[in-house]
Amino acid sequence: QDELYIPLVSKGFQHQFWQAVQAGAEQAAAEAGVRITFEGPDNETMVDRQIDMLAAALANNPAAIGFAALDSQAAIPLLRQAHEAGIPIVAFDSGVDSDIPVTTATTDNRAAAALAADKMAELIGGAGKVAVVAHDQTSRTGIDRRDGFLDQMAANYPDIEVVSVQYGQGDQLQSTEVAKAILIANPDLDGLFGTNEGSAIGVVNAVRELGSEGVTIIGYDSGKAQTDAIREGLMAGAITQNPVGIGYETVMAAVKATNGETLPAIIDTGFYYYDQSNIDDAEIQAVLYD
Amino acid sequence: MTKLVEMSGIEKRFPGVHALKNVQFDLHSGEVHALMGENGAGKSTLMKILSGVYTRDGGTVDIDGFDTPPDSPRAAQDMGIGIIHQELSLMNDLTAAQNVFIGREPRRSFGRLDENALNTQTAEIFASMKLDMDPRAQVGDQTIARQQLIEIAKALSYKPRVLIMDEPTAALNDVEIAELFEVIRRLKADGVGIIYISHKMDEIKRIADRVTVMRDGAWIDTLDAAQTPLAKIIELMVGREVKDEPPVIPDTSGAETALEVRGLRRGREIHDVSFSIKQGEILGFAGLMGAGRTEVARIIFGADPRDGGEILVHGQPCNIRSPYDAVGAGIGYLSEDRKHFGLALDMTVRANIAMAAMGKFTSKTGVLNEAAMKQTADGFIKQLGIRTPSDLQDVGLLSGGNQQKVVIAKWLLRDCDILIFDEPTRGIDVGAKSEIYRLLEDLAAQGRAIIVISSELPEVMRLSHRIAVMCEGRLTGILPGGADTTQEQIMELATRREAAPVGE
Amino acid sequence: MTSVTTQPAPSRASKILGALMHQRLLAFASLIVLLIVFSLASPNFMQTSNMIAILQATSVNGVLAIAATLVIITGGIDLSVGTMMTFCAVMAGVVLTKAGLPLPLGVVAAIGAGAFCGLCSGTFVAKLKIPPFIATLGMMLILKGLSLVISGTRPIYFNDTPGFDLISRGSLIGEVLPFLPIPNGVLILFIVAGAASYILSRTVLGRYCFALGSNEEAVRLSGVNTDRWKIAIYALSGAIVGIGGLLIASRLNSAQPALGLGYELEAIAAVVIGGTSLSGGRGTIIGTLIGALIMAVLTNGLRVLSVAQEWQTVVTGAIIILAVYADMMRRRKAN
Amino acid sequence: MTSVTTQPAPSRASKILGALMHQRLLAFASLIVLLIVFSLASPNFMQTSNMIAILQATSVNGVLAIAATLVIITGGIDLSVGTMMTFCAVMAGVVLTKAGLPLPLGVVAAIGAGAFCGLCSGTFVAKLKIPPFIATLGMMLILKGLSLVISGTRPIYFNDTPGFDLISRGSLIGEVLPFLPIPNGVLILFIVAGAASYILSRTVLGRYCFALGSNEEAVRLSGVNTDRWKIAIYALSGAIVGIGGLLIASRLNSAQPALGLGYELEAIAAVVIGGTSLSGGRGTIIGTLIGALIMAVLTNGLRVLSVAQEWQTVVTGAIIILAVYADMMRRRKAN
Ligand SMILES: Nc1ncnc2c1ncn2[C@@H]1O[C@H](COP(=O)(O)OP(=O)(O)OP(=O)(O)O)[C@@H](O)[C@H]1O
Ligand SMILES: Nc1ncnc2c1ncn2[C@@H]1O[C@H](COP(=O)(O)OP(=O)(O)OP(=O)(O)O)[C@@H](O)[C@H]1O
Ligand SMILES: O[C@@H]1[C@@H](O)[C@H](O)OC[C@H]1O
Ligand SMILES: [Mg+2]
Ligand SMILES: [Mg+2]
Repeated sequence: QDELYIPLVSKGFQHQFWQAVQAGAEQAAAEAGVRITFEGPDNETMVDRQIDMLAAALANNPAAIGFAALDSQAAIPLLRQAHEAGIPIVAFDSGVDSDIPVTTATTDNRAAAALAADKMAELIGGAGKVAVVAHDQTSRTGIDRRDGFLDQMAANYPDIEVVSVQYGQGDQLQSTEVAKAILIANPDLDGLFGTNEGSAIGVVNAVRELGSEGVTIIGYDSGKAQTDAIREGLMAGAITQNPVGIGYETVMAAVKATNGETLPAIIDTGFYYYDQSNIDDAEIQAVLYD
Repeated sequence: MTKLVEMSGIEKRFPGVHALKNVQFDLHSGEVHALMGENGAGKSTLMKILSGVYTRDGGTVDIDGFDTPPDSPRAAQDMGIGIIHQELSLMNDLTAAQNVFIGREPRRSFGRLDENALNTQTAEIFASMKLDMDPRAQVGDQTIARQQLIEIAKALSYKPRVLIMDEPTAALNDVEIAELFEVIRRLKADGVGIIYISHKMDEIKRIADRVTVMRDGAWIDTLDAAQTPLAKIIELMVGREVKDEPPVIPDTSGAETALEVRGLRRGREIHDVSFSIKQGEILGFAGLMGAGRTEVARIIFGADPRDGGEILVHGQPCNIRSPYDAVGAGIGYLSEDRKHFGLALDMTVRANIAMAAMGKFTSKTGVLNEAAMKQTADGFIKQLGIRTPSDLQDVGLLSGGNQQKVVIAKWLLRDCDILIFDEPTRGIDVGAKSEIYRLLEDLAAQGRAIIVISSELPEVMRLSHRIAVMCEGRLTGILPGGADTTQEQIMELATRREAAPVGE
Repeated sequence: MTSVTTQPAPSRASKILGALMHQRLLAFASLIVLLIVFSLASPNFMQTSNMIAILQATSVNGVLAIAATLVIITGGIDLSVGTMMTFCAVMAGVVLTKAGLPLPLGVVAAIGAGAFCGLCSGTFVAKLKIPPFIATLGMMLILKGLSLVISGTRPIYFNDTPGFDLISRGSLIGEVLPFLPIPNGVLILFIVAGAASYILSRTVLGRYCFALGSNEEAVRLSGVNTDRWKIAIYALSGAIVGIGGLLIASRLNSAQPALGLGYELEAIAAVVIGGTSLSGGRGTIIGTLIGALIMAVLTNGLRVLSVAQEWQTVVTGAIIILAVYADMMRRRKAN
Repeated sequence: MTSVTTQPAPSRASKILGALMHQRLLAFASLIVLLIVFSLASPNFMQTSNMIAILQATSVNGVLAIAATLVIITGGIDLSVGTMMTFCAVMAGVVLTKAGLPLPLGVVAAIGAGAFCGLCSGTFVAKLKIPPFIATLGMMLILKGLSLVISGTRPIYFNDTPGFDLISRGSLIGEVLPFLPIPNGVLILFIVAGAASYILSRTVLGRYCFALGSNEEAVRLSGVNTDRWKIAIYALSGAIVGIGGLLIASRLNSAQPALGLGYELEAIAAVVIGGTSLSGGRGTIIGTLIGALIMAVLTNGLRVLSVAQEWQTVVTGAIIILAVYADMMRRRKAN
């Protein structure tokens, strides 16, 4: 029992994104010689299930906890309990509205989605109709990416009209059907933004199945289907975060916290826009996963 | 004597069936008015109209003291009309007492139940019927006969002015029937009017004051019971004279043994039952309610597991562990409970008849030959006089007796070497009964071994070449068939509580 | 089929207790086995704090499962318990946070909203003769959507309603017995269970639950207004779901409008693991409680053991099948 | 209760067609009404490309619903169709991508895996007497976990199996009739529907499906080996789920191991909307197809109209209830 135990409670575990976070975390764990576990609920609505996971994590007397809150307020009593027990909390992915976490390793999703909007505007020539296939209506990342994109469009591109925002739960098949319906309802659509891996692939599938032409697709995250689509030219480009980095930094920060080191309030793990031109750059390759 | 009920010009149609045509019926207080007719004549339908289950398509119903006829079961109850339905309609998961008082539970404040009152009051009713049953007993665990008695208790608990009994004794034994008649006499004396439906002809003479005969949905005649000979009633019902001659008992001493059972045991129900039956023989099983005849049959058929004993078919030991094994060994079993164990009620007549003999209609690739199935079904419909608009009618929509005929057809078609019939004529009219007796005799004549379990002693005596009698899970004796064996001899064995050496 | 397990013994408390001991002790078996196995496997499992965490994790699902039990005993099914719970939480949020009314009114709003939703489902089933599966599937979707509409697709926080979080998180017991800090949520679960059990075994409403599930037509032919009773049962079930809504809202100190989908299956699973038959007519609240506890212990135990999450799922599936199989065997033997 | 709709007409093709026309035309009513309403509401709705999109959206759910129909007619339920579909897709992935075997073996692997899973569920239900709800709930979880384990929690792509995506996306019909580019996925759906319909109405297996659902004990006491038939039906249903797995894998050109949860409810909903009774004994494949189409049209139509997501859900719930209500009315009138 000498080995430090650091459980990570995330927002999910089946998505490739979370698998990449887990991979980064495991890498750090190996380097630092600590034991980690990685867990998350089936989908991002299950706030109370995540709380149960946090409670089970606390039961195992951890040295520190990594936590990606589905709802930051809901978890506060448990976080307080951990705090009182002297267990440091490292927030990752999205922050927690509280001063309990010693640091937060995250992507600025709003800024990232705004970048996607800029790229979209550039590619369709600053005017036209676009639509969004988002992964979730209520989760933090879903809201931030949707609003980051919409706000940027509204603020800077008056000639671009966002004709529809619909949600496919990040499920590839559902997102495909959603994107198809949008394409059919808007035959003159110029661009589609998919806010995570499943949504982006759904958009690609829809365009492929309908044989639509002249639609600029911007995605989010990576994964083989998405990188393939970019190489093929079907997808113009995508935002990628640095999930491996998020996982890695989270565990490293947790280890430091147990050693009493002070940490910066935010560890920005960054995001990148990638397309055919830079997809093979080392810097980009390092943050892609498939 | 007040006139409690007056129905006239009653009409009722179902899809494809004109069930009631201009029917009339009336009932006085303090009388037992028997309603007779073949299976499917419309008796139950008429009674369902009177008790608010069905709405009539035409005609008038006058209930003494009320302006309008009942339009729901509840309304009928409020008018003092109680009914014991032909098909049991109990809640199997509830206790006897809970069933009896459903809808009228003794309550305390805030909808709380007074379970004690419920049980005591039920116990009182049971006692008045001389029925020995725990009010807390689960209904689903009871035999059909005992469920029937619970239904009767339920109807009595309403203290009705008009009591409709639709084949209350179909599942009962002589002893219980006698008790029931005692209850009926008391009710009569209290001025209750009773409508009595039964296919057991002798009962009419015993309790009916008047008899109304129906045929094909029409009223035929209303007669004084005491003054009309049974033969006349039967003729009015069937439209022809029914002759039923007891057969000559064949000599099967030289025949091969078809089935032998040795030392059959199961839990506390069945103890050391041994008997054998030869090809061409009809072995009747008599006994009081709960004697264990059904249980023996179910064990032989593999429907229930056995704790001990051997079953030999044609001299070969046979390890029967499921009905599938039994049928494979050439044993068929017609259950006493057609609704639960005999029929798929929402399937067609055709599908039900073919159910046990599907192999006959299946090609190598598993495709069904519907044409052949239809032909077969039509054949049985004709032979057994099953009253149905077509072989594609759902069995659940047939009258009770006609449903029973479908089950019989199913087993006739399967053509087993050894056939066990448990209450085969339950709810079957006189005319069809003699047809079924004839069929059973034909089967025996073809060399099949037939076991008939029946609560009707005359039926057992009429059919059996030998009569096995059971009491409390033991086989207490086997008597020869024919005119020499008396009811008293059978009853003596049926009540012999100690195991006696089996004389064979 | 055993009769004894399905209908609670009808007489005095001692008798009930005796019967429980006798019949349910063995049904507890799977639960006990799980507890022992996990205790042996991890020293951290059998801590007071973890036991309390398990109980608390049971509270919401347990309350929903109790609500579902009532409907299932009538032979119906309720797919809407999950999203109805959320809807009730949102209604409490509207009353307390948006309208700023006092706490008791929020409680009334949640329970009332549940009762009303149940009334609607019940009416669809009883009067319009829509199969319960469809009626409650429709309700599930309608309520899911309405929760989002009413809340404006964002959580409603109860920060301005002091004491709201104590409904589930406070500990009345802990104030009296400091060594037993059982949260109120758990207390409420047991109170609801006790009340539901009482209603099922001792009142007319309970009687008709079983009767309807056993043979609805027979009940109708006995002159009972089956429609009215059925609607009442669905409404009661809805009110209990409303309590579940309060519990989850209090636990999360917010009404999360997107939550709830998938909770119905878990609730129904607890009911069926607890021995209630989906074809109606038989069932007990205590069984449902045990079913909910089995699920919570399983989930928590596998987590405490740090079993990889994909294997957690496999093991949970296998153990659910095994637990029910063991229960079937026990009952068959008992006969 | 009507008898006519439940048991497929047993004689010649023309008769069947006649009966279909007669009985089902009206059941189509809700579907037709929906189509008309959406066409009027949006000019983009009634395009060939959108009709094909709707059909394609029906294909996976339709196939799963057909599989579920068989089990539901026996009086069972199958909660595992969604994750079993995924499991079959993963098995195809293992055979084709990881082992690099030729395409037909991948097809066999998916269908075989489904049949095997069905066989397991069927055995749990028939031999171990575990209620179908629990047996298939357990299978649902087991298969969900196993899909993740086997795939290593990552999608398996079929890029190295040329032609795999054509299973669902290619169009054999389109090659012959260029103006009718109906994707193979839809063709497969209709072939599966035709085959299942034939099996149900014309073969012993189908007959026992209905018989088991109608009165299993009576069938057993007719000397039928009910266990064996039940297992066979679950296995057949599983094999059909395997086809569903192929369809979705081909459409996504990958096996997504995390997909599948929630698909079971949608499939069962299609079955029940299509008039199959959850208590068994009655049901038709054509009804299920219509049910699946109603759901797909509804979803697609509301999306084409760009109705806000939360209202989409509300409207879907309400229309499901309404459609079934209309169908109940029609049937009651028909009697
Ligand atoms: N709900 C129904 N739908 C269609 N046909 C029906 C229905 N109920 C009864 N019938 C038909 O009406 C006729 C009369 O049936 P009824 O049950 O009244 O006969 P019964 O005289 O009681 O016969 P039994 O002696 O066999 O009980 C029968 O042909 C029966 O098939
Ligand atoms: N009066 C009773 N009291 C208790 N148990 C009974 C009674 N009657 C039947 N049983 C139950 O049924 C078992 C045997 O009944 P079974 O149905 O085999 O008898 P049966 O001779 O066919 O009589 P029945 O005329 O009722 O069909 C008994 O061992 C018992 O379990
Ligand atoms: O895929 C999503 C990922 O991109 C985001 O960062 O977190 C939520 C996930 O669903
Ligand atoms: Mg009758
Ligand atoms: Mg008997």
